Amino acid sequence: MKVEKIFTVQASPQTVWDFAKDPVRMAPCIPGCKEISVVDETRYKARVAVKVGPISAKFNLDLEIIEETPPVEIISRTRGEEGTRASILTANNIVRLTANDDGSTGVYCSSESSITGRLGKYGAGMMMKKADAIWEKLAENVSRAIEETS
Amino acid sequence: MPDPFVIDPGLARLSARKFVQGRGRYLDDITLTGMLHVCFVRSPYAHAKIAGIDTSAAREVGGVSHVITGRDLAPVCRPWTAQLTNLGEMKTAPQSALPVETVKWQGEPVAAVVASSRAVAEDAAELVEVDYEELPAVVDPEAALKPDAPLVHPDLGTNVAWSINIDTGEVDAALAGSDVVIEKTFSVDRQTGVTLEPRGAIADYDPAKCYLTIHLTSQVPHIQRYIYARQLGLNEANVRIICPDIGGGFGLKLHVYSDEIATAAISMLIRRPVKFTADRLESFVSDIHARGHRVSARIGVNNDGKIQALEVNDLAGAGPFLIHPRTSVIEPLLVAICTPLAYDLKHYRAGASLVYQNKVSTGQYRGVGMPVASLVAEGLVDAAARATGLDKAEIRKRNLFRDDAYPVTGISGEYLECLSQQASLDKLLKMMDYGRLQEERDAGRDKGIYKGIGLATVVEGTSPSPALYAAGGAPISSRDACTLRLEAGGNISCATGLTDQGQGGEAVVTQVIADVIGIPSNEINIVMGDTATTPFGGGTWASRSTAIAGEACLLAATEMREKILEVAAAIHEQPADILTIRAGEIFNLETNEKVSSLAEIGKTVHFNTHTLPAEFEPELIVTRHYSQREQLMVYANCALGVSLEVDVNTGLVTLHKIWAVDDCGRIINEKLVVEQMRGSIVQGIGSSLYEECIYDETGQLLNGNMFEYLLPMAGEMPDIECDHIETPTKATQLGAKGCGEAGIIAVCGAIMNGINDALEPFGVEVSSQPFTPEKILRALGKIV
Amino acid sequence: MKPAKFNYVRAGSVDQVLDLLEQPAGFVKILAGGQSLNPTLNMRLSAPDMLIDINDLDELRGIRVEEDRLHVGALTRHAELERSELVAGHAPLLTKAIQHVAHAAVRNRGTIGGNVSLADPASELPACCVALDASITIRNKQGTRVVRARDYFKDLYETDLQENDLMISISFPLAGDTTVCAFREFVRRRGDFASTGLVVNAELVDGVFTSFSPVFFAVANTPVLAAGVAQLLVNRTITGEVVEQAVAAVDHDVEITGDSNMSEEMKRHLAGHYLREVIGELYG
Amino acid sequence: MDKEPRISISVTVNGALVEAEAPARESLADFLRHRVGLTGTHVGCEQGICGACTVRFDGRIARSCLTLAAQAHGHSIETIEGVTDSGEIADLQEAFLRHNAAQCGFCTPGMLITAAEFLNSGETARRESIRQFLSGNYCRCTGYHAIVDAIAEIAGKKADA
Repeated sequence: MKVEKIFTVQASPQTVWDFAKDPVRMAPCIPGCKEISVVDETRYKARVAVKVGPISAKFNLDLEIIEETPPVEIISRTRGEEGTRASILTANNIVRLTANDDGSTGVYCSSESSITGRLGKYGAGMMMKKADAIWEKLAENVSRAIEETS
Repeated sequence: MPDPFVIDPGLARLSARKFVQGRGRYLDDITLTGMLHVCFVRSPYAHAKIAGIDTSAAREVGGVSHVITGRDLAPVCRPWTAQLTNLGEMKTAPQSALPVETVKWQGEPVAAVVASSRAVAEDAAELVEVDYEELPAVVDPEAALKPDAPLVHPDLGTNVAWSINIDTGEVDAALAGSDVVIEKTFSVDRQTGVTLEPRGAIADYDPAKCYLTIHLTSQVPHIQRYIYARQLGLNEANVRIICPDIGGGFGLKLHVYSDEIATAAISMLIRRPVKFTADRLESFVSDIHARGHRVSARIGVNNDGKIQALEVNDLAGAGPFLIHPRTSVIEPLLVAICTPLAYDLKHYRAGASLVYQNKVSTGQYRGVGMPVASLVAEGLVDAAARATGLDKAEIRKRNLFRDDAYPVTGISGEYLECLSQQASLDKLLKMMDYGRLQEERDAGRDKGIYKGIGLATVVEGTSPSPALYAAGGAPISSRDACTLRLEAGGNISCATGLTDQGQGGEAVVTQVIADVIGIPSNEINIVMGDTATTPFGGGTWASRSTAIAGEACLLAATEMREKILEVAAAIHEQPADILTIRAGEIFNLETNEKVSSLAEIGKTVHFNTHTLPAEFEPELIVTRHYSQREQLMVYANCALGVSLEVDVNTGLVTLHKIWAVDDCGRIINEKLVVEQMRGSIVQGIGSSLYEECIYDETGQLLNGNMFEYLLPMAGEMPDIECDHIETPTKATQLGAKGCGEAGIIAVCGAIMNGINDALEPFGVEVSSQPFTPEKILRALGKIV
Repeated sequence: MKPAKFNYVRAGSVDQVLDLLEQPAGFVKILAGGQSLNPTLNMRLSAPDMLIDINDLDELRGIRVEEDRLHVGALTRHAELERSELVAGHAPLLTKAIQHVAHAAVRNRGTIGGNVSLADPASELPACCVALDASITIRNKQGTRVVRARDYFKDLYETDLQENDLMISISFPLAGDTTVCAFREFVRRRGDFASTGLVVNAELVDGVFTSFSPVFFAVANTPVLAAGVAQLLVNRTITGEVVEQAVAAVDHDVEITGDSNMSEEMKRHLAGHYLREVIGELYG
Repeated sequence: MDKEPRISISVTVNGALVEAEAPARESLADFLRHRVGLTGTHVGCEQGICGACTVRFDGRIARSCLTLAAQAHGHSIETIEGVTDSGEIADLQEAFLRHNAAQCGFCTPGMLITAAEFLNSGETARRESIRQFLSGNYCRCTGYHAIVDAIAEIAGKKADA
């Protein structure tokens, strides 16, 4: 499933870029994120819990940056196992920043994700619907966090 | 043989009494002392390399005894390869109980946890860490054929497992000369059998005796024993397969399943009894799937309705392995052979291909290819009727073989010995009150009520000969057997190779034996499903129980009767040929006086041999085998009609009523025949309206659970009225043909035709099964 | 398909439940009828640390009329609603809808509170609560609050209920002589979850709708009250043209999204079709 | 959670008191089958869909796969074994046999217990209402027709009586 979001942050692309690259500041913005840790320059680990109605899932995610062009574009891949190891989530993500004339930054995110395993059967429909909400919330949190600190 | 040969038709199924009391004994009801439970770790990927398996955390869980991988099982269980050499070249690859290097479908078992309970085994299974490297998956059959497609088996160099071509007559010329040529494509989605009881195995290896006992949910114990012994390196005599009561088979429980044979291998490895019962989520990704066809077809017809030529091309999916030992090619083979089977035509061409995919393997499920063949044929015939303006019953009458034409050889080479297609259709139309239904349909259209009538006339292949499988080298027995023993009390013990998953085979053989010998049916006990106590037989598949095992029972009972009379003759010094047996008692036919009884014979033979003549040592035990070798299959026929209504606003189809007239030869027990028909019709309704295995592009089964995979429920099912014509086969004395599959074969095409009949005022059609509301609304242009 | 391990507490009082919810020992779930929760436990889609079984709490049970409202305890089972003459008399929409909830064996165990707590978008009762303008009484250690159903359903499986909350009861305004209602849902088999549904509660006075509450369900993340549709129909002479305007307004009122069971286009088509049918049925 | 939480259960099964300790997570179906030894209750899906595990809970039908054994504490459960031994559904069982309404037998106990509730419900025994009441109990072998016939016959006899 593909989720796309476009939003504007009242800050420069560089500010947004620096924020996005800082796991300590990003973590609180990701809904359900319990922890982000840095493995090396291009790899991160995150623990994310998602609850949708009767379903609760905890993912241990590996995020790898495939390609980056500061401060314009990050292409990354997320792959991770659900806490009980019965399901696997993979997502290919693109984040693109464009400088607006008024000094703000246009942010475009897209994420193409799939869930396999047990959640991929009964729960996939619910989880996918939730994915859109998670991105929406993430966008909102990031905008607010940057705007509050800048 | 008594004359006349009357078999008590009203006999209730004695064995069903335990079922209504909840006293059936199914696999999961059995607990052995010291038994542990197996839970399999299954691949979440459709195709991936196994880079490593870490079982350490799982082993730490309290209650876990072993965690087993493919490497552990490899020394115990040899890989197997499904192959039939008589059906052209098959490219086929070996399959292991647990894979070592790659997984090839989502749901393939990768490791096994053995623990004190299923719950604990599941706890630990979640901790088994398999390091997968995902590989590109082959999902769609068309995509599998592309030159750059990833290969399911790189060693084979192709995804094409098998193909066949049939070309008889002058198809191109006949099409060119036809008044009308109609071209259509049909698609039939994958479905699965969903036996209400999931599959399973309890294996108990005794290392002291090198003896392996397996309780198995199988329709074919003797065949399974041969294969299990071969793969596990044991003598066949040291393997005992016991099939307890089985909660539905439908072909699904014929095959060798990797999780089941792994369970047997695990018991040998750890020297403990172990139980594996698939849960419902596992069933959907490990039971065989069936169907999954894309057929393009052409029919040439003249204005008088006579079919001139037929051409079909079928593309079907096999999954990653040809299912053992029957292979997955029989579905497309039967599409190629059976599409024209009901009709008298001179020019026919068929092509069928089977391709590998990273989805669950396909295999024999009720009807095997024939429901697809019939859907195509009946869809084309209805299209021809529309094109020529002929009534849909009339066009069939003009093209079905005449009832006095038999024996004939069908266009695809099948020997059809004696069918009653015309008489069955006539009887059906009367039952349905066809004319009145047409009037009602026409009258409704003006009021916005869209009713439809669907017909199908089909020929069903039953009771195959060894030429189908065994001739190709597969260890599949087409024989069956009956051993009869007269006990000291005068009652009869019967052991047969047949198994009963609910069809009522036990009742049928009881009736045959009772009738032939002349003994009340409650004095006969039947043992089946245990290789240690029954004679070698093929088991239950391809609608063969009554025809094959029934005949073996008839032969054995005939001989047993003769032997009993011989003893009676010796005791009472009367000629055997003037004696007869009625209700367990022996009479002199001339004086009509009672001479003896089975009880007396039993007592004399087993205890009082001193009263017999000195040289006479009677053996009151008889075994007789029978295999049908006259014809590839014994063909039966069926005419089926559907009355339905399409709600053109919601796309919902309401089935009002279904009628069927079948000819399964001699009927032994009408109630059993009728409910076999109805049961298979309802399974066909599932195929038609509800069931589909929905996969995404990565090979994930999206609806593999009972919430989302829809099955027919009582509320939407119509009443189904059945009648018969009896044309006994000459292949056997009993004269019975199979009857368990005609319904599912006929009803799919009839429902499609009924829907298209209802949609006729709109000039639109559907041809993609299942015929869902959404497809119907799209055809109507209500949604785009 | 066995659940993961959990602790189980059979609650003896509402206060005990509220206490337990205040000091959560990890992920806690309340077990009422269990007809939705237990399948997810069996499939290990949900692995709570603790279940609090509230089935013994008789104070959460019962159907009664008080202060011009019909009060239904959260632990009231579907089968009790189905058979209740009070419900049939005062909230006939519920009686109509409840027969479509699953099957008899499930209705014997499932509860209205469990159903409305879960807030499955394809479920019938949440839509009825919105159409009937029900009020939901929720309690936690800090106190009791009453939330209108129209404010309660927040998002996909998200409601006003917080982790320390327990639903106590749901109350409905009493139907009057002029109250009319209708129920439609698309299911391929009786008892299945709906793929598109519409419930309407309305007042019809002298051939004019004085109020009209159409609630679509199984088309979006929550049941949706189509206010624009209602506005077009209230206090108007209903003509074919008005009906079509109302149907056209559905799109504006409801952000329909497809799901694994049904495409967005088909949901939109059915929503319009059912609205047409329901207006016809109620208007006569 | 390392240790398996267990719970004491005291439940009346087919009229007799059963006292046992079981894991908190054990379903009533597994409890009846493997702890009490009443295997007539079958498990077909563990998702509450197929109806094979239907039992009576305080006199009304319920899915034993969607009920925890712990929830049955202090309550009364009846299974196919109980209603067989009491003779309560003997006429229905005979009708099932007469009409060949049981094939593989796996759905049959759940079907019979559901049918008994229908017969006790006072609903009119039209074929459609029987079919609707049976929705929720899958049968994969029969075409449902014989099952409906059997129930209709008994309902007819009850109405005449």
